[in-house]
Amino acid sequence: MAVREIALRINGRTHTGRAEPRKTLADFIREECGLTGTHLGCEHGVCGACTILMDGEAVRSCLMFAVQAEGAELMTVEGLADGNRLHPIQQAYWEQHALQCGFCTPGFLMTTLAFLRDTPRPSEREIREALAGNLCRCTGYQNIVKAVAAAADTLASGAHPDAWPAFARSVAVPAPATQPECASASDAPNPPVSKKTRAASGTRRKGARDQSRPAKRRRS
Amino acid sequence: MSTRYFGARVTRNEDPALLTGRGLFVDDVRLPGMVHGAVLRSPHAHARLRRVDARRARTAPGVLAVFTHADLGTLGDPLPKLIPHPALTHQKTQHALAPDTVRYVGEPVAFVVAESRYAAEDACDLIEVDYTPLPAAATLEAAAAAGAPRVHDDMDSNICAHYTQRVGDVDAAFAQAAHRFRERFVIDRGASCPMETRGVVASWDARTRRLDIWDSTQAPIPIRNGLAQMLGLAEQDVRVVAPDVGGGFGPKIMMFYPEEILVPFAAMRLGRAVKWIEDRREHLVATNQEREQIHDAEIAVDSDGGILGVRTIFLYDAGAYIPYGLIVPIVASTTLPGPYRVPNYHCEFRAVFTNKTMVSPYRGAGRPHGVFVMERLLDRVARELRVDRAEVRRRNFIQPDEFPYDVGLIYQDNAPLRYDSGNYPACFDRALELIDYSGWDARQSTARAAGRLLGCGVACYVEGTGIGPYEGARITVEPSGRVFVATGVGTQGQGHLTTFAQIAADVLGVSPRDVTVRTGDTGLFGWGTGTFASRAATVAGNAVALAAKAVRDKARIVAASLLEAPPEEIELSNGNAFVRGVASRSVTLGALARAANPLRFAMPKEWEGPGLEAVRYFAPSQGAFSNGVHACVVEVDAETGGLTIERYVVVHDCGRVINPLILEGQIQGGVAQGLGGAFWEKLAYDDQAQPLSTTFMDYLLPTAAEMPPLAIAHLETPSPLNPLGVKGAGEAGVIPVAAVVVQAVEDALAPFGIHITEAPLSPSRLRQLIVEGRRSP
Amino acid sequence: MKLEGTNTLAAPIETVWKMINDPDALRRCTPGLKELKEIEPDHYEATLNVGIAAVKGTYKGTLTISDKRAPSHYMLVLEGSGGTGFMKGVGLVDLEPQGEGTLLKWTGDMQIGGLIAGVGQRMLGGVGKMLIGQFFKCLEQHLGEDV
Amino acid sequence: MKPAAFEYHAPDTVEEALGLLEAHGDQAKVLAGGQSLVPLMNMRLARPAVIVDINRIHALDHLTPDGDALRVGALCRQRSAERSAIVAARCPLLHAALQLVGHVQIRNRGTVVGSLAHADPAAELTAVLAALGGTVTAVGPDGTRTIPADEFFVSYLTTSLDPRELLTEARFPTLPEDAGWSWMEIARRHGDFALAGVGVVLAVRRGRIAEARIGLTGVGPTPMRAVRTERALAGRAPADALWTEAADAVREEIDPEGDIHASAEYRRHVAGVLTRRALAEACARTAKAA
Repeated sequence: MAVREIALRINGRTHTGRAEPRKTLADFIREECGLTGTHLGCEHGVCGACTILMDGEAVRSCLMFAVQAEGAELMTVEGLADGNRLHPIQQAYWEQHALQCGFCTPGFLMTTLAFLRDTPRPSEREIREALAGNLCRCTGYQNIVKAVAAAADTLASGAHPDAWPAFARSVAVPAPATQPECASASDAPNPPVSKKTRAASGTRRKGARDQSRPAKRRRS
Repeated sequence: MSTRYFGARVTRNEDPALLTGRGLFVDDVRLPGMVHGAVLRSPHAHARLRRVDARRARTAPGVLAVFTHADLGTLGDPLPKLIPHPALTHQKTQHALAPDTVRYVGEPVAFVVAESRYAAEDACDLIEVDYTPLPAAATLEAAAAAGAPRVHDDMDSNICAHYTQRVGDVDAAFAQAAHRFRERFVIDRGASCPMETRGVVASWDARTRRLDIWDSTQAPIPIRNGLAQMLGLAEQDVRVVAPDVGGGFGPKIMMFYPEEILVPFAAMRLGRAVKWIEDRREHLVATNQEREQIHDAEIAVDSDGGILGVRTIFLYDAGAYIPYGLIVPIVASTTLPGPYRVPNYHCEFRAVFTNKTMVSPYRGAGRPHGVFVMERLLDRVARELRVDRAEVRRRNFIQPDEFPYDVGLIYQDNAPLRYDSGNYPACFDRALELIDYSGWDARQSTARAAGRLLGCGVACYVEGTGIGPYEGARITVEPSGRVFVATGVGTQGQGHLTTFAQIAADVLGVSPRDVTVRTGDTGLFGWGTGTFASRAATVAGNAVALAAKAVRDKARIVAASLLEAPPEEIELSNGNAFVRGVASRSVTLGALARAANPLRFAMPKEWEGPGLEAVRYFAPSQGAFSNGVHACVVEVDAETGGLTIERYVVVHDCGRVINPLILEGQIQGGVAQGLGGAFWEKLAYDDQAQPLSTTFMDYLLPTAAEMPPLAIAHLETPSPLNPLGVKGAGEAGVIPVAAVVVQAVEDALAPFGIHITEAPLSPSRLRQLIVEGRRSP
Repeated sequence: MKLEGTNTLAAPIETVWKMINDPDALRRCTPGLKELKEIEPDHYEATLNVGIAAVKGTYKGTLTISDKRAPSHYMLVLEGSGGTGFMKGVGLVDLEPQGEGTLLKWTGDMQIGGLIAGVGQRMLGGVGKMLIGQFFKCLEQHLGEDV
Repeated sequence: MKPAAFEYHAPDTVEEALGLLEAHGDQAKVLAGGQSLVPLMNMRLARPAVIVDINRIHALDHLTPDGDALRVGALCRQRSAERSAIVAARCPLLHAALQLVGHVQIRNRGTVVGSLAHADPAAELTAVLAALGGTVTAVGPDGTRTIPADEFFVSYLTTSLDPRELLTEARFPTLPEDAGWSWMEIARRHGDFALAGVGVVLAVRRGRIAEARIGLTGVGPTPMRAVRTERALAGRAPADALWTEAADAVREEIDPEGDIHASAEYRRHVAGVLTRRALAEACARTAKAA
């Protein structure tokens, strides 16, 4: 079968491996890139354990093929903490006892990251609906909801300007906290949104880590 | 002993790794040259295997081997009978691979090993199997009936066990009772669905003849012992590790699932590390399920609603085989009386084979059934006698001064069912207070006037926990001063790495952060049975406490010689040993550990052995009995059958609480699973026993959007049965949920006069009940 | 899964009877039928590729006609198995004259097992009906052309 | 649960894509968001020999107001449409339905047009297109054609699209300024496929119903418009009694199937309930609009 070289940008680093086109993004991230924090709980797009960020948006990595992700900026749970310093969202999950077996947790964390970027001051209802695409069998969700609310407070305090690494920034939504629920630039006719705002988001942040430079779309 | 950490809301030691993607689950294990397995499973609920032709599959690209029953030798014999019972007359177990007959959809037929899981699944498609379909025993009732298709043709029916327990004289009690009420209760199938499915990795070293296994099991030690025996290896040469396990809830303890044999077998045969990870569709047919029971129950009460007798005769769906024995129906029978005085009691069940996935304990393990029956019977009594449902319960509670209370039955651990301690009325009153029961009637009628249908439910339970036989722990203080605790019970998210650390930390005067707890690795601790029946904290927790005390005593003896003071004057705190009252005369725990392991000169006889290390075991004479009360308020949309759970409260007594944070988490998770089983989760099968809900699109786990806010309160009635005074809490959350939700829904729909005797419910089913309720006069 | 229905066909009962016993008609009208090889009268080897849109499975099996009571009744059994599971359809067909035409009553019992049953339940019933509907619609057309 | 092997192509232009579809016919499957297709492939229910991934055809990634309609390109993600101010303002029915399509992770990847092409009988967007009387644009070997919703949806997961054709966009007519609207559905859980769903557009002029559009999902092989009910409403004066009448009319008009989650009777019943509630809500909104 047609095995090919695939290069992915994950957490600001380039990972390369060889795989058939049918290899799912989740399997590639786990097996070829050795990033096993992204888990597989159902492989049909319901449980959310494999949630990662692609160009800043939460997606199911079990419902994509690795070859499709070439040229995109990916972020997995491994990209969340800064060395040994937990991300405020991870810290909140810890303090609120928002995980038990921890298998679903990476997916919840990535969903939370994108959610709080787009909805900095969520209501409990908004939190519960934002989390409804991730299944947890241990916690009954109560402490996860508390953790997301707590993380929202911490982040809103502005104490963590670097809470969204470059590869966690949406190409569809300009700045995080500054402009919560903005209209998608995709109202404009083609040429496509993604490129425009990608360029924008690339230049906007001076001094951001070099990964913040927009990734050029590679041909596959 | 000081209780600085015992009882505190200590955040968990296990979390930093899990939060940063550095956990190690079985699927994260990677070994050089590792290859991947896939299981070909029967699409038929019942069929003869005429032919399994794997020739094409064996030559497919990337395929190393395809194994069928013929290849297994003695490993192809029926799998072990786990827990025998005199009443279990036909304890059928399955084979690792089916030899000639398949008896449920999902039964393994062949095992493929290939370079990738993708290639292995390709090869499964190439295996040609000729089946001759046989009639299936699809429903519990039909399977139990005379003339039903027989799941095992060497039996003359599908009944594999018939067991009765009696207390007092039930017939006499019913004869003289003022009122008798009879009901039929049906509880359907559910699945535990941990987010991590099952998985096994095996690696065989032919030179050292050592077998290493990673298995997402709740019982690594029995797995090791069983495998060593089956494979003819020394137990010391087989290491089974249950690393981070992504939820268990019961079905991850089986001894043995076929794959737990097939993967090691393949690894030894091929000389390659082999990994098999169950996918979700497999999980919903090949991992044990639970919950299906049909009870014909009857209650006899006096004119005040005082219980005179209860009788239940029920059918228990065992699935196609019954390796795990009669635990679930026995637990259902013995949980039924709950916190109430039931002077005369008759429980009788038949365990029935059906052509469905096997049944073994899933969180609750029969307790939800017993509680559902008892609480629904009491609701019926309240309605018929026009007595408030809370009052009926209050009148029948066992009182605080009646402990120990002998129920008169034999429990699942073969010991008499004797409640050790509790305060049932206090628990009940606290729950009514939290749900504002006194103001309920007013609130309900106001809501009804406004066209809203609100309902309230309240249900009680007693949970048998902390049964034997034993668990143990080894505690070692390293020269660094760090404390290591090794124990045999595995952990699947319950927070043992933290609760056990708290227990040890208090005794040794260190912080829980300085205590590393290692569980589930037979290489580190080889004695124990497993994590089940809410027993880890009680049984292993007390073993940890005993071992810690032994280490403390040794530390005092060693410190005494270094600090020139009598041992009894040595105290441990902040990682130091010091002479009472003279903080300056101190030595660190690490220094003691080094001193206790001298390189030269004679070692004092009273040290007994080197190092600061001790191993201790705890073996309870019987289980400890937790109890609790759940109450909830629901709103039902009568037009759509939609259900909103507005508020849910739990008042719970599991003796002394080690860590409220973790305990509440256990209860919250249990309630969510209970609510799933009450309204969302149902394993549907068609009339040929074909499973119809083998994806998460059709098997509906509740999400954050469905779950209600939960209020939890604790009472602490210590158990006299163990030094820590603790009881188990693992299953508490799930037990009365179906009972309490159904009661609340019935209460909300009272204007339609409907009567609910089943779980789970659904919007569609509720509408049907409403329509029927309207029709019936 | 039990299904049933009736169709009114614009032809005399003998013609209809002849047609529903005609291998060509069965070949043309059985949904997804790729191959129909007559082993002996009323007994065929069949290869089907049935399903909807991208969700199709190939089934190898047999088609048999039995319990014949010309010109008014027979039983048709279609069995097959393949990668996505197995299927067995048993159809009872009864014809009775209705004016110029013929009333065709059928009752079917469809068993579907394996993968497709486990994950496709939401649409299975509807799709089953649809396929059987196609079968009889096709017969009608066929009839139209013959008459 | 791993997909079977396939040949993978990721063309950059519509022309390349059409060439591939022409070459491979029904052996090929178009991959856009993949949120419906890939699960089927992972389960090996779908085993396309060839995948034509259109995600690199950036020309299809647009959402464009065009007179009295919104043109939604085949690569426009559901989430972009959901976030779009213009969709919210001019096609609120679509905006409301979008929020109930799966979960945010699904909508971030799933496309509006892909959902139409997949034609799930319980999907939201198909019913919106039906209710609004929208169209889809298909490009194929014989050129471009515009297909009205009621001709596009044929049956379960089945459309009138030819295997060699590519859907390039969908047109969702915008609502009249004074129209009210409502989307209502019942699902077992938040984000699940609807057991039944109803989209309503209502225009009331001079106290009479000038226009009523009712699109339903989950109650048949395809999304459907309750045409007879719509006709029965036209020219009548809005009133609760009328909505109840409409509910019964809709129950007459549909023929739902049952499954393990809900009986056919249930679906028929709640379709009526939802219709009544949606009409009432839409009517209230017309009041606001006016």
